[in-house]
Amino acid sequence: MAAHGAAIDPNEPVVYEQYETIEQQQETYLVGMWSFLVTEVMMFGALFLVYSLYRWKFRGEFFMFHEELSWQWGGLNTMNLLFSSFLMAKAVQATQLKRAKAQMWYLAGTIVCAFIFLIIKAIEWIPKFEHHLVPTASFHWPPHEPHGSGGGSPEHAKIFYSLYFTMTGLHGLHVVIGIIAITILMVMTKLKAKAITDYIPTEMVGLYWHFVDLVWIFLYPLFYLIPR
Amino acid sequence: MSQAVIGQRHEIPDLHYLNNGHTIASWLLTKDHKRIAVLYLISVSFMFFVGGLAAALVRLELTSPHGQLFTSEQYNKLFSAHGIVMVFFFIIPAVPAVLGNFALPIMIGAKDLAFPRLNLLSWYLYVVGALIVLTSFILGGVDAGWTFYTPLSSIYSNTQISLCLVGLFLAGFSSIFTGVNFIATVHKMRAPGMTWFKLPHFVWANYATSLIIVLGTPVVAITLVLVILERTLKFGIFSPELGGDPVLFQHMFWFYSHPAVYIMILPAMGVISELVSCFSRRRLFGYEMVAFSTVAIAAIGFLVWGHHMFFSSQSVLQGIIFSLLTLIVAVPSAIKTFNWVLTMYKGSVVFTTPMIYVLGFIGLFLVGGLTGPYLGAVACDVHLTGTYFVVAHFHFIMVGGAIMGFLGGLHFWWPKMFGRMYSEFWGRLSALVVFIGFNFTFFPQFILGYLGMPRRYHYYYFAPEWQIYNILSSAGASVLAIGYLMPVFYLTASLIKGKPAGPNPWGATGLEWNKTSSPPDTHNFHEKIVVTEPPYNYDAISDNRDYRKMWGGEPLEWEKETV
Amino acid sequence: MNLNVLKYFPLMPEQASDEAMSYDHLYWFISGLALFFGVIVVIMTIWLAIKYRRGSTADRRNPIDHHKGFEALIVSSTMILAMFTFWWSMNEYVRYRTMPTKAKEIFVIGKQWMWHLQHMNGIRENNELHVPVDTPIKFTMISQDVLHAFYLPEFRAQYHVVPGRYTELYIKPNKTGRFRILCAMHCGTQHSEMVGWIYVMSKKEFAAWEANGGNKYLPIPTTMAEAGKRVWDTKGCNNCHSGADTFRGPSLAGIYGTTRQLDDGTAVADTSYLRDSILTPWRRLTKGYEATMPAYQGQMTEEDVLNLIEYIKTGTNTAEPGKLSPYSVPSPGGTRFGPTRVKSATDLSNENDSAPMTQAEQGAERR
Amino acid sequence: MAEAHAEEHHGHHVTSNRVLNTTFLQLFAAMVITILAARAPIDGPALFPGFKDFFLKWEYAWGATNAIALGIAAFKAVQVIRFFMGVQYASGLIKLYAVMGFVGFTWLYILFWDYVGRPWEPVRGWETVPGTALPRDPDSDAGVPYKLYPGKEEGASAEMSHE
Repeated sequence: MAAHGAAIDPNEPVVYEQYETIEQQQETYLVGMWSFLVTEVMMFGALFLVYSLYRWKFRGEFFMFHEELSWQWGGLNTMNLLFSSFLMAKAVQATQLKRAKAQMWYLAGTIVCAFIFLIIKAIEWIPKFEHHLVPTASFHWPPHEPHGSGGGSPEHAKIFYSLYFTMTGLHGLHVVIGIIAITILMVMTKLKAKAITDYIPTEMVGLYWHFVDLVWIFLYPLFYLIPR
Repeated sequence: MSQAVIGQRHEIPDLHYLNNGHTIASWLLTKDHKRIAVLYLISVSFMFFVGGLAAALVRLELTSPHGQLFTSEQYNKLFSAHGIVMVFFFIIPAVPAVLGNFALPIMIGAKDLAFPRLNLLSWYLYVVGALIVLTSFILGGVDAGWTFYTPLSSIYSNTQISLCLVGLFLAGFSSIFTGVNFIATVHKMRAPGMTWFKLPHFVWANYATSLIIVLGTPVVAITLVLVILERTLKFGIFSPELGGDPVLFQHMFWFYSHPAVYIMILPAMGVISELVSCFSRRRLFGYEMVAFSTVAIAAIGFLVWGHHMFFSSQSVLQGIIFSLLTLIVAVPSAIKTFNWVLTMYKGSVVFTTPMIYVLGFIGLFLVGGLTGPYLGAVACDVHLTGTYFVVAHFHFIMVGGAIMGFLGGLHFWWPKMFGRMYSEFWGRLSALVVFIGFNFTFFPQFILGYLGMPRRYHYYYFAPEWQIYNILSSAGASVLAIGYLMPVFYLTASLIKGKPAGPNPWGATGLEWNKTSSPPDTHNFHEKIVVTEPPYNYDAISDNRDYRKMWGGEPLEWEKETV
Repeated sequence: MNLNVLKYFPLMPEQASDEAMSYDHLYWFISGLALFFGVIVVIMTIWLAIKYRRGSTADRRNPIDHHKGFEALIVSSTMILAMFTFWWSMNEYVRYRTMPTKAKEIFVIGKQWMWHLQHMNGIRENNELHVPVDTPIKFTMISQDVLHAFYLPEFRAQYHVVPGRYTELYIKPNKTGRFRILCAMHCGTQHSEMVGWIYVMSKKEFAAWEANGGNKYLPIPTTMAEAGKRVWDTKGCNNCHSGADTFRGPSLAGIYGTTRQLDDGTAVADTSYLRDSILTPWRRLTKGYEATMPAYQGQMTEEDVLNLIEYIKTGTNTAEPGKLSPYSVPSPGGTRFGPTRVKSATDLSNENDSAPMTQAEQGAERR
Repeated sequence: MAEAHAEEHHGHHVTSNRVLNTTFLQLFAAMVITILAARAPIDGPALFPGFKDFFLKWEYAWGATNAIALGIAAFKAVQVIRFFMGVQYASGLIKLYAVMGFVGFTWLYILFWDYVGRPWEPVRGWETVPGTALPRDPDSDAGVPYKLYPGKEEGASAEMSHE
């Protein structure tokens, strides 16, 4: 995509040919990203709806099911994500101030946090495969070594764990996509790719990453902290 | 045949978007919204004929109460294929992705859509989704209908549903990206002076549609993912065996799929607003009211999904609420219809091919719209839900409305897209054939529905009195098929033999007609666009306030060449 | 002009209950509204298009492009009519969804692809239902597998039959006769064959039918085979195992002693095979058929089973060709089977022992 | 709606360090409060033992602590959207789209009317009927063969009281 004019000033952001001004371009990208985030909100929203419906329907039982989840690990992950979100916000700020080095460090920090998140997720998930708590055909409830009372109906437990794995799984998928996006962003920034001439790409990846954080902010109390 | 040339002879410009690059890569990697529209046109038409073939076989099978051609299994796969292909791969993308992609940026004075690469990506997602779905048909088909009701789709059916749903998921993202693109474009890319109330209605309609897509499609996407998980990994969300609620699937499915009906019809309505105004040489009657009704339909569309489920054991309370909201949709629909009709008042109506499609649209949409209250009034729905009455109703809206709008728009913008005129005779003829064939096909189905024939029935040997209407319907379908095949030939022929159209063959207003050549340049405009005129400013062109000038009639640009 | 031809173009199904009549009133009211608006718009369109066609000499001075009063008229009139329609239909709907307190209860089980209907006194029918006239009848419905819709077009009644959850529906027939039961929700392969008949009888006839254990035409059984025929009829075996192999089930005519081709091998249709096939049919499926037959384990006494087998042995357990039992769904004849199914099924029963024997032959052979 | 091309300069806003740090600390504090609130036995019956029956009868009791947890989560979400995502300083259009998703999401909740309304009807519905779909015994009043699970008394009673 060619930029306006013959001489490209490497310090000036590129205005793509379909835009008139840089402000228009930046605002358009933000509007596009936000309307995409509307989509994401609705996608998770539908799952939250299913969750709240079943939670309401089986409210007596969901407490017993959630006792098998570890609120400590979940809490650690929440902090971790909040911190990564904070780093991401700093990265965007650094980009806006054209502090390239700080930007890279903050982005790297975000990726590290994302990997920590996935590792903790794996620590949580893998035992559940062994304990037949993954809602496939081999699902079994009550668990062999229950942490909680192990009560409640096996069928409803399967619904709970279906929701748990679907929602955290979809969220995990978003984390993975986020890692890929941040990596690409870092590489392209490092290579001084033509597409990365202003703060907008970082801002958009940042918006996405904050959204991932946002989802987890709700997932954590809903799955790990069900009050009696 | 002596022809006196009195008008200006038009030439096709030397360089335009079609011949700016001839390699295959220049097409498959294009970022030009117009080229992507052409790619969409080809792929969407292909899917239309795939779906049409399935429909033809279904109609053929139903001529006999004993179903002589196929087994029930094959029949179920046929109607499912018809529904899936037509809904997800034809009607939903047809108008926005073909006509919208082509015309929307030009209409608002933009050089391209906001995100050209995203636009190309959404075409690729469409193609990959379509290929996956077609693969699933080849590998064994899908027999749960396009609605995929659980638990039939999630547990009991043993066909290629998971694969098909993956394809639909991708197609869903294709339309989400188109929607995102349109939203950003309409908000931020308008030319100076192009205020909201100077937007052509086609842009309004596509904007409202994009909002629906962005809000609704992800819901159905995730619902389909849940069904895939339930099929493949034996998760349980909708499974009644676990105490889950199969009706919940319907809620989530229709939360998108009812607004999806408006995704199909709203852009077509936008096309009709353009066309009726152009060929009546009048400003659209009640511009603001039509714009508001567009937005109102989009908004109310999200609040009425429950009317698909009046008798699917949702609560009486919910039934009543949804019935009330559904009947309110009658108001904006009535506003639109009356305003289209009144646009002709004191105008100068030219019966070109697009105008015949408009009149056909008004007639068919009228029938489709007026049979809405039968199904929206909750008690009246009891006998009709799940029968051919519903089938007839939504075909009148989706085929009679959306496809008439699509074909009308295609004929309207064809000279702009390819720079050449098609044969007006064949165009008018095919519009008439489509209209007649359509009525013959679907009107008997209203009676069938009232007689109690449930939809998706393969045999009806226990009710021989249904046969006569089925035969009528099938006969009409063959006429309809001819009507749909005709444009393939004369439109293709026009690409080679059609006479050059000139920038504005219809004498229409709007940036795409007055500021670009036909076909347009790759960057659409040669000048900087500043909009000063109100939309549909036909009074200024034809000066039909001076009624005496109108008596002789004012030939359109393309007619001027020969007398 | 001969108006007789119109009888081939029926416009509405019979009205078999008062509810059907009041439904039709609503239907015609909405039709009237639709016709009214439709005619207005069509006349306006045609009139305007012709009057203002290009080149006409119509007066085009003082054109207008908006008219607030007109828009207000459209909005208010549509709104008022829509709300009136809503009010009417809501009343109907609430009345329709309010179950009568004193009603004859029938339990409906939807299943791929048949209806089981059970009376309170234990009489059980498949795909057919006998009810008395002028009595409110309440259906309590549930599905065993997928969604179905219990649809009675002549009564303008329909409701979904949902797995895991009871739903209700009521009708009050006001005339005797035979009416349809349809499934209006796509439920899989044989969706269109999930049909049955509802027989509305006079109260007296119904009482007699009920007293006879569900089949008033049966004399008191004297032989085991006759007792077996009675079981055959009351259980509605004939609905699926009619004279020919249909989608629903293979013909059982003359099955005894033949070699049956099963999904996994073959088996001789001896007494124990027949017993197994009645009580636990999924164990030994005839080739090409799915496990759609309900299991009668626990539904029949051993005596019933013995009698039934004895009746099947006689080989007369089929409706005479062309003259079906009045209580069975007419079978479609032999032209429409899928290729694999036809072959395997006909090979099985007809090659070995030719055509089903007539009663006379049967008698002769027995002697 | 603003013109497509506002001529004045829209410089992007750079969020200050102070705002980012404060927001992060707020989020962190909010999270700790959530955990404490959830782990502490502060639901209705525990706080007001005298009204235990009232809380058991009124199902809203279970929602009290949920409301706290979700309220805090909502607060956190709003802070993230406002400061981390920069909506606080963005144009009206961005604000509109930032809100739109959440508004659309609440529309979905209309379908709760269905589930709220179902128990008002005579048919008892939506219970698990494991294994069988046979009609209930019409003579018995209880009707539905409801399966009680070991250790499920509480859940079961909530379920039944709700019908």
